[in-house]
Amino acid sequence: MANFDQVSLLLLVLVPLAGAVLTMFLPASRPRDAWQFAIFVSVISLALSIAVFLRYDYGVGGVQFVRQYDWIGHPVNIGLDFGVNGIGAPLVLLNGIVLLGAVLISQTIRTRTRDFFVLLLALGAGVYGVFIVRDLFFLFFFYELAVLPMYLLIGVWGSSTDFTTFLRTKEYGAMKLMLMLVAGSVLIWIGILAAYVASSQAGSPTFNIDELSRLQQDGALPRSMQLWVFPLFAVGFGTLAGLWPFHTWSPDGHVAAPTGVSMLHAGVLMKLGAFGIIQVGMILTPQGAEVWMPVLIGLGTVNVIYGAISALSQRDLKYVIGYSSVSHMGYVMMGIATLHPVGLAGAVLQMFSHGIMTALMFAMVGAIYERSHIRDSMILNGLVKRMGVTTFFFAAAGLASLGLPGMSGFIAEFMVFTGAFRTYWPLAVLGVIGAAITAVYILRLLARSFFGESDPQWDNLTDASTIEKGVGAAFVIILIAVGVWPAPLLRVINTGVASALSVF
Amino acid sequence: MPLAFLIPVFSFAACPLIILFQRWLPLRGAPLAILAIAGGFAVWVWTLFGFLGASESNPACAVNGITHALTCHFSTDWFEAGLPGVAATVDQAIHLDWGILIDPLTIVLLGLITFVALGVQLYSLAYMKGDPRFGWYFAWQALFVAAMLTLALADNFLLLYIAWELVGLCSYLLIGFWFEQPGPREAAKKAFVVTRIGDVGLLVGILLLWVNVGSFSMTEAFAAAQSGALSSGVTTAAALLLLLGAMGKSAQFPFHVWLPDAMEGPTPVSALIHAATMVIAGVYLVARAYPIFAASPEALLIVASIGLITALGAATVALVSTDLKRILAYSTISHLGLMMLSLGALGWTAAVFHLMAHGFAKALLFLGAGSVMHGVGAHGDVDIRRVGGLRRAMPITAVVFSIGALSLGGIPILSGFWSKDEILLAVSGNLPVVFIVLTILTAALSALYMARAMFVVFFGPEGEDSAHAHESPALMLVVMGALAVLAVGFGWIAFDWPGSFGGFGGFVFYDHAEGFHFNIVLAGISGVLAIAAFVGAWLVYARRSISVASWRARLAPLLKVVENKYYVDEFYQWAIDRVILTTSAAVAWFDRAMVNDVAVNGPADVVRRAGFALRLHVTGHVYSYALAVALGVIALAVFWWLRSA
Amino acid sequence: MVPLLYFQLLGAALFGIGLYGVLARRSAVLIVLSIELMLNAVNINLIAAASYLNGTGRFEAFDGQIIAIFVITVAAAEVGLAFAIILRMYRNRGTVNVDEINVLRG
Amino acid sequence: MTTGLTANLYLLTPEFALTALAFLVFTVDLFLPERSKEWLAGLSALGLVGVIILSLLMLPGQTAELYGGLLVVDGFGLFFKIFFLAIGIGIIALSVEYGKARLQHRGEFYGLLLFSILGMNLMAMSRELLTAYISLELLSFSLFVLVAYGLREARSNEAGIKYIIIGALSSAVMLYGLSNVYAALGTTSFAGIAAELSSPDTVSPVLWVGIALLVVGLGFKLSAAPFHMWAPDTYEGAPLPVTAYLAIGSKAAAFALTLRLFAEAILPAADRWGEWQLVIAALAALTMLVGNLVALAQSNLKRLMAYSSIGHVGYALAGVAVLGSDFALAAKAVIFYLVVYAVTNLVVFAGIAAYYNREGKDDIADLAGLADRQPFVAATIAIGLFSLAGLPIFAGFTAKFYLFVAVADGGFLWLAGVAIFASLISLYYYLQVLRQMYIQPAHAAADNADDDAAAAAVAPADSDDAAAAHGHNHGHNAPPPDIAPLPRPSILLTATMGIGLLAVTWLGVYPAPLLALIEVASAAIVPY
Repeated sequence: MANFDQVSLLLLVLVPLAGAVLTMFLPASRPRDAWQFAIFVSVISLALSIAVFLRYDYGVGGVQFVRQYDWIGHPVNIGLDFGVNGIGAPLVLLNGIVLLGAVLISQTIRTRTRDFFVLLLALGAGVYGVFIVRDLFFLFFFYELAVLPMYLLIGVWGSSTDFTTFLRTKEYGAMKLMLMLVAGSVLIWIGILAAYVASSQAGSPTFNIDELSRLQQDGALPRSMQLWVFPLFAVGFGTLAGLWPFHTWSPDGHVAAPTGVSMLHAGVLMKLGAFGIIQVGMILTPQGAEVWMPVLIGLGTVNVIYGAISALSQRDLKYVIGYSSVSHMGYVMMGIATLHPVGLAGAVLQMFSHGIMTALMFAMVGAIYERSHIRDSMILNGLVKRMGVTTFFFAAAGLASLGLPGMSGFIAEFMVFTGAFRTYWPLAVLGVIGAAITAVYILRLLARSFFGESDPQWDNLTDASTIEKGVGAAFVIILIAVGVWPAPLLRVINTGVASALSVF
Repeated sequence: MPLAFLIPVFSFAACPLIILFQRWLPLRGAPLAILAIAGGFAVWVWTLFGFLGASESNPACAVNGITHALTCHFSTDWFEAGLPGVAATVDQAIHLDWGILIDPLTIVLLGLITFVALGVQLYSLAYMKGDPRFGWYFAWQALFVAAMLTLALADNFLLLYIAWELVGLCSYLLIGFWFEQPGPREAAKKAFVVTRIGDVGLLVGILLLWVNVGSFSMTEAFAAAQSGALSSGVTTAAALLLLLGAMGKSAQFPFHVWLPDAMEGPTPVSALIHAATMVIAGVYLVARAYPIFAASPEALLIVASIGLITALGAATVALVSTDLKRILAYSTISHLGLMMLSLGALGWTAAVFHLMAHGFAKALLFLGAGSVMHGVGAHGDVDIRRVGGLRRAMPITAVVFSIGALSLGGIPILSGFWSKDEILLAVSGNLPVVFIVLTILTAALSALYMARAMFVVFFGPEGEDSAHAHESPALMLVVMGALAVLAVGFGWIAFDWPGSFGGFGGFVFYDHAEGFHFNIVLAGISGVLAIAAFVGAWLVYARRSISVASWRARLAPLLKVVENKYYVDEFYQWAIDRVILTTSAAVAWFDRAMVNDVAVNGPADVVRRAGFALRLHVTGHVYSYALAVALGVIALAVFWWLRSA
Repeated sequence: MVPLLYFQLLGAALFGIGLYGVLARRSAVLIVLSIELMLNAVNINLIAAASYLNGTGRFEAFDGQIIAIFVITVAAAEVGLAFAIILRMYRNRGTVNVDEINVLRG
Repeated sequence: MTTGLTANLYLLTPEFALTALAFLVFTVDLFLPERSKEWLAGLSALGLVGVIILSLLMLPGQTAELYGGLLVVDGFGLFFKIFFLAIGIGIIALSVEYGKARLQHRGEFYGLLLFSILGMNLMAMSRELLTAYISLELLSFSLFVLVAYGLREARSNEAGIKYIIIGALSSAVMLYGLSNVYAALGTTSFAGIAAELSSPDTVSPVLWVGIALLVVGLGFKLSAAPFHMWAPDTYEGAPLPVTAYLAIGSKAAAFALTLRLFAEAILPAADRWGEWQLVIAALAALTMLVGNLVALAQSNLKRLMAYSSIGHVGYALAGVAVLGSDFALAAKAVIFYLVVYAVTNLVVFAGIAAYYNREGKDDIADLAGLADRQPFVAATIAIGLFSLAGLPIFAGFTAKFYLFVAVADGGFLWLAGVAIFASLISLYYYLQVLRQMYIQPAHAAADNADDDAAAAAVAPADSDDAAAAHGHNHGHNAPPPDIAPLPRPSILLTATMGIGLLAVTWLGVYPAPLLALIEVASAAIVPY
C-alpha cells in the first residue's frame, strides 16, 4: 500500500485523462461503448478517490501522499508536486462521486456521444488536479483544464430557452461562462505571478504552495503586496465560486448546460473556486486575507440572501437551482471569511454537501426535462403522480438544501453560522434568515410542480430509469449519512482547517 | 433506564422500513409503526419505574442544582468540528453528543406522547382505511413520533433543534397528506414556513448561548444563566429568541395562523400533532429552558403577556367559528396561550399539568371530531351548522366527546378543572390583577365555546348532513374511551394520595416541590362560570329557548372582526404578496438587467465595439500605413532624444 | 572641411522629401521612386560619414562606401521587383492608383 | 578580429548546400513536365532534411566567426537554423496540395521558399548590421514574390504591392538608421556598437535617431504596432501557405535577429539608457492590444490569424522588453514562445488548408458545421486555437505562462497583466471560430457569404435568434442536417496535423527537453 500512496494522486489525474484520450479512439458509430467506457473509468477514479480519502491519516493531518516530479527546473522551478490535505481529501471524494453520477446520468446524450465523454472526463481530471497539486503552476494548469471543456460541453450539448421576456441561448450561456471564468483566472494568474516574483526577489523562486507559504511566514511576501494580491485571488477564484456580483454565469450556464454537465459544474466545479480561496488566497496572503475578509463575508451574505430571493421568483427549475447554488455557495464564502475554525470547517463540509445535493437536484430536473421537455415550474404540476420516485429524490435534495436537520446541509450551515456568529454575528443572523427564505422557494416549488393535481398532459411521463433511481438513492443516502454522522468527514476536515489557519 | 434512547429509536427504524417495504408488508406496514410505538410505550413504562426507583446513588443521576429535581443524563460522542484539542480556548471548536436527559418533565412528556401516539395510530388504522397512501401515512407517523420523543429527550440544544425541525417536517408532510387538493398543500407550506420563522429565532438563540457559554449542553447553559455568568442582556435576549421559536411551534400570536389551517390534514394527525404533542413543544421548550427565563423577569412578563393575548384572542375566535375542527384548533391555541401565561406567572407545575390534561382531553375531542366526520362522511371540514343532534346516530361518540368538552371546559372534578384552577392560582399570585381577570374571562369563554360545539353537534335539532350518519368502528371508540377515562381522571393525580410523591406537583416541579394548592374563591368563580356557560349554551343551542340573534345584530361590527380572525391572515397575505414577492421580482430583474446585461455584458460589449471601431485604422490605403511608420519613427526618435538629453 | 552635419542635414532633407513623396503620391510607381530617393539619402549619409571618419581613429576599411554600393544594388533589385508586381496589378486591375488598391482593409 | 576572411569557411557548408539546393530546384523545374512538379516539393523537403542532418553533424558545439566577424556560427544560430529548416519543411507540406490546385510555376515557388530560408538562417547568424540587412532583404524579396504569387488574383497582387511598398519603405528607414548609427559610431558590427555605446562621448541625436530607425525597421518585420498595418492585408491576400509562412517564418527570423541585436549590440550598454525597455514594453502593450482587439472584428479567417499573430508578437515583444533584467530567463522564454507559437500556428494553418483545399472558402462563417463535415480538421483547428488562446494542456498555455513569468520577474508585472488580459480577449474570437465549427449547424454556411453577414454571425448578439430557433427547448442539439461530409484531407496534411498535434500537446505537457536545447541556444548570446 505504501507504493499505492506513492502514485495514488498521480493516478487520480492520469486515470480520467487517459480515459479521455482512449475514448477518442472508440468508434464513433457505437456511442454506447463510449458511455460504458466512461463509466468504467469513473468507477476506477471513484475507487481511487475513496482509497485516498480513507488512507488520509487524520491523526497526522497536514499534506499527505506527497510526491514531487521535476518539471521545469532552474530558474523558475516548476514541479509537478502532488499532495493532498484535509481540505482536499473530502473534495477528492466528492469529485469521484459526482463524476460517476454525472457519467451515469449522461446516458441520455445522443449526439457526438464520444466527444462528450472525452470532454467530461477531461473536466473531471482537471478538477482532481486542482484538489491534489501543491504547485501553483499546476494548480492553475488544472484549474484551466477544468474550465476549458465547459464551452463545448454547454455549447454543443446544451439547450437554448426562450423566456418570454428574454432569450438565453446555449451559445450565450457557454460564451459568458467561459469568458467570465477565464476573466477570473486572469486575476488569479496575475496573483500567482506576483507571488512568484516576491519569492524570486526573496532569492528562492518557486511555485510550490508550501514553500511560498513558508516564505510568507518569513515575511518574504510583504504586507503591502498581500493587500492587493488577496483581492485578486478572492475575486478570481470567487468568480468560479459564484461570488456576488460575479455569479451571473452560473444560473445561465446551468440553464443552458446538459444535465450531466450541470451536475459536475454546480457539484464540483464551483467548489474549485472556494477551494482556491482557501488553498491559495488564505495560505499565501493571510495578512491580505485578514484585511479583506470582512468584505468577503459581506459579499457571501449578499450571495445567500440575494441568491435565495432571486430564486424565489424564478419559474425555470434550473434557474431556481442555479440561484440556490449561488445562495449556498454564499454559505461557503461566509464560512471561509469567518477565518474561524468551525466556520471554515463548516464551509468545507458545505462544499461537500452542496456538491451532492445540487448534483442530485440537477439529475432529477434533468430526468423531468428529458421526459417533458419543460422546465417551467408554472406549467409542470402534479409530477408526483407519474414520477413518484423522481419527486421523492428531488424533495429529499430540496429539504437538504433548506437545511433540514438530519441531512448534511444542516450540519454544514449550522457550523458556518456558528463560526460567523462568533465573528460577525449580525451577518450570521442574516444567513439564518436566508436559510428560512430557502425553505420558502423550495416548498413553493414542491407544492407547485411536484405535488398538487396533475393535468392529463403529464400522464405519459415515465418515472426515473433504473440508473437515475440508483444515482438518486445513492446521493440521498450520502446526504442523510453525512447529516447524521458527519464525524468521518469532519475528522479529516478539521486537520485541513488546522493547517489552513496555522498561517495566521 | 439507560435504554430510554430506545423509545424513539424503534419508531425511527420503523419509518424507512415501511417506506421501502410497504408494498409487501401486511396492511402496508402499519402494524410496524404501531409495534414500534407500543415498544416505545413499554420502554417508557420500564423507564418510569427505573426513574422512580433511581436515586443519586446511580452514577448517571444527580439532583439538578437548579430544578432540584433528580436528573439522569446519558450521552455518547457525536462529532467535533473546528480545532478540537488543538485550540487553547474553547471557542475554537464545537463538540456535540448524542445525549438524553431524563427528569420528571421528560418522563411525563414521554408518557403523554407515547400513549396518545399509540392511541391515535390504532385509531388511524380504522380512520385511514382505504387511503391510497396508507403506508406512507404510518411511515410519517412513525417518523413524527420518533422526532417528538427525541425532542423530549434531547440533552443539548442542537439535538433539540434537529428534532424540532423534524417534527416540523412531519407536520408538513402530514398536513399536506392529501396534497392533491390545494387546501392541504397550501396549509402544509404555511405551517412549515411560519414555524420556520420562529425557528430562525430559536437557532440564533442557540448560537447566542453557544457564543456566551461555549457549549450546546442545556445544563451548562442553564447553570451559566443562573450563576449570572451571562449578562442580563444576553439572558433576556436568549430567552426571547428561544421564545420566538416556542411561539412558532406552539402557535402563539402572531404565529398562530398556521394551526387552524393545519386542520386540513387527516383528523388523527390533528389530534396527535396539533393538539397533544407537537404544538406543546413550544411550551416544553420554555419549561425546559426555564432557568434562563427565570433569570430574566422581563422575559417572563413577555411570555405571560403573549400567552394571555393568544389565549383570549383565540378563545373569542373559537366562539364564533363554525367549523368543528377549527373551533378545536382555536381552542388549542387558546389553551397553549394559557400554558404560556402560566409559565410566565411562575406557575411552572401548573403549566405542565395543564399541558398533560389538555393533551388528553384535546386529543379525545379531535378523535371525536374525526369520528363525527367519519360518521357523516365529511372529508375536509364539518360545518357545525349543517350537523346536529348526532347523539342518536352516534351515541358513544357523543358521550366521549361531551366528556372531553366538559373536561376542557373546566367543569369541576374533571381534569381540566384542576389544571385550569392551578393556572388561575399562579396568575393571581404572581401577576397584576388585570391578568387574572382576563384569564378568568378566557376560562369562561373556553367553557362557552366547548359547550357550543358540543351541544350544536350532538344535541339540538338534526342538521341536514346528519341524516345518514352512523357510529364509527369499535377500534376508534375503544381508543376514545381510553382517552375519555384520562380526561376524567387524570386531574386526580394532582392530589397527594398516600404512597405517591406528594402528587403531580411533588414529582414534576421547578426549584421546589409544589403541594396541591386549592383556592376556594378562584375555584368557585371558575367552576360556577363554567357550569353557567354550559347551562347557557344548552339553553341557546340545544333547547333553542334563548335566541342570541339580537346580540349578534348588536355586536355585528365586532363580530365581523372576530369572525375574520382579526385579519391576521389577511395581513400575512398582504405581506407575502406585496412585500416579499415584489422584492424578489425586483431583485431578479436587477440581477438580469443590471448585474448581467449591464455589468457583465456591458464591458464585453465595449471591448467588442472597441474592436470594430479600431479596425477602421487599417484603411486599406498603403500611404496611411506609411504615415503610421513615419509617425512611429518620429515618436521613437523624439522620445529617446528627449530622455537622453 | 565641410562639417559632417551639413551632409547629414542634406541627407535628412532628401529622406524627408522621399518620405513626403511616399505619403503624398497616389501612383504606386511614384511611391517606389520616392523610396529610391530615401535610399539615396542613406547613401549620402554613408559616404559622408565614411569620409568624415577617415582620419579619426575609428575608420576601418571602406565600410561606408561598401555599404553604399550594397544599398544601390539592393535598391535596384527592389525596384525591379516592385515594378514587376505593379505591372501584374495593372494587368489584373487596370490601375496602379493606390487609392483604388484597397480591396483589403479593416 | 581580422582572422582572414576565409577562416572557418567550411562552417557555412549548410548554407552553401541550401543555396545549391535552391538552384537545383530551379534547374530541375525547367525540365519537369507540369503535371509532375510535385517532385520538386519532395526534392526541396528532402534537401532541407539533408541540410538539417548536415548542420547537426557539423555545427553542434562549434563557435566561430566568419568573414571577420560578419557572421557567427554558434548554438543560437544552430538552433534557429534547425528551427527555420523545419518550418520550411512544414510549409512545403502545407503547399503541395494547395499548389497543385492553385499555383502556377510551382518550381520557382519552392525555390524562392528555399532562398527565403537561407535568408532567415543568415539573419540568425549575422553579427553586423549590413549583413543582417542583406539577409533580411533576401528573406523579404523572396516573400514579396511569394505573397504576390497568385498571379491572376487581384487580392494577391494588392497584398504584394502593399507588402513591397511598406517593406521597401521600412528597409529604407532601417538603412537610414544604419547610416546614422554608422555616422555616429563609425562601426556597424554589433560588438563595435556595444563598445562604442558604452563610451560616454558618443551620445548624439543622430545616434538616437539611428537606433530608433533600426527598431522601426525590425518593428516592421515583426509587424509590431504601429508598423503592423501591412500584415492583415498581406496575410489575407497571400496564398494560404505563404500566409502561414509569413506568420511563422519571417516573424521567427525577425525575432532571432532582434534577440541577437539586443544581446550583442544594446544590452552591454543597456545601463546607459534604461528607457529602451520602457519603449519596447510600450510597443508590446500597444501591439497585443491592437492585435487582439481588432481581431474581434474580423470575419475572414486568414485576416483573423493575421491579427492574432500581431497579438502574439506583442507577447513576445514583452519578453524582449525584459531581456535586460534576467537575460537567460527572458531569452529562453521568448525563444520557447516562438517555437510553440510556430508549431501551433502550423497546426492551425494545416487545418485551415485542409479545409480550404476542399471548399476554397476562408471566411469564418464558412466553417459552420465543420465538426460534422471534417471532424479531425475541426478538432485540429480547435486544439490549435485553444493552444493559441493559452489553455492547458496545450503548448500555448505553458509557453505563455513561462513567458509571463519572465516578464513579471523582469519587473514588468503590469505588462504581464496587460498581456494576460489581452489573451482573455483573444479567447473570445478563438471561441467564435469554435462556435462556427462545433455549434452552428452546417447550413448556416450558405447565408453568410458577404462579410457583413459573416461579421454578424461572429458577433453572438445577432445570431442568437437563429441558434435559439434551432436549439430551442430541446435537451440536446437535434442531430445536424446531413451535409455531405467533405472528402478527407490529403495524407500529407493529415500527417502534418497529427504530428503538429502531438507536438503541441507534448510541448504543453513536457517542455523540459526543448527548454534544455533553448538553454544552450540562449547561452550562446548571453551578453555578459
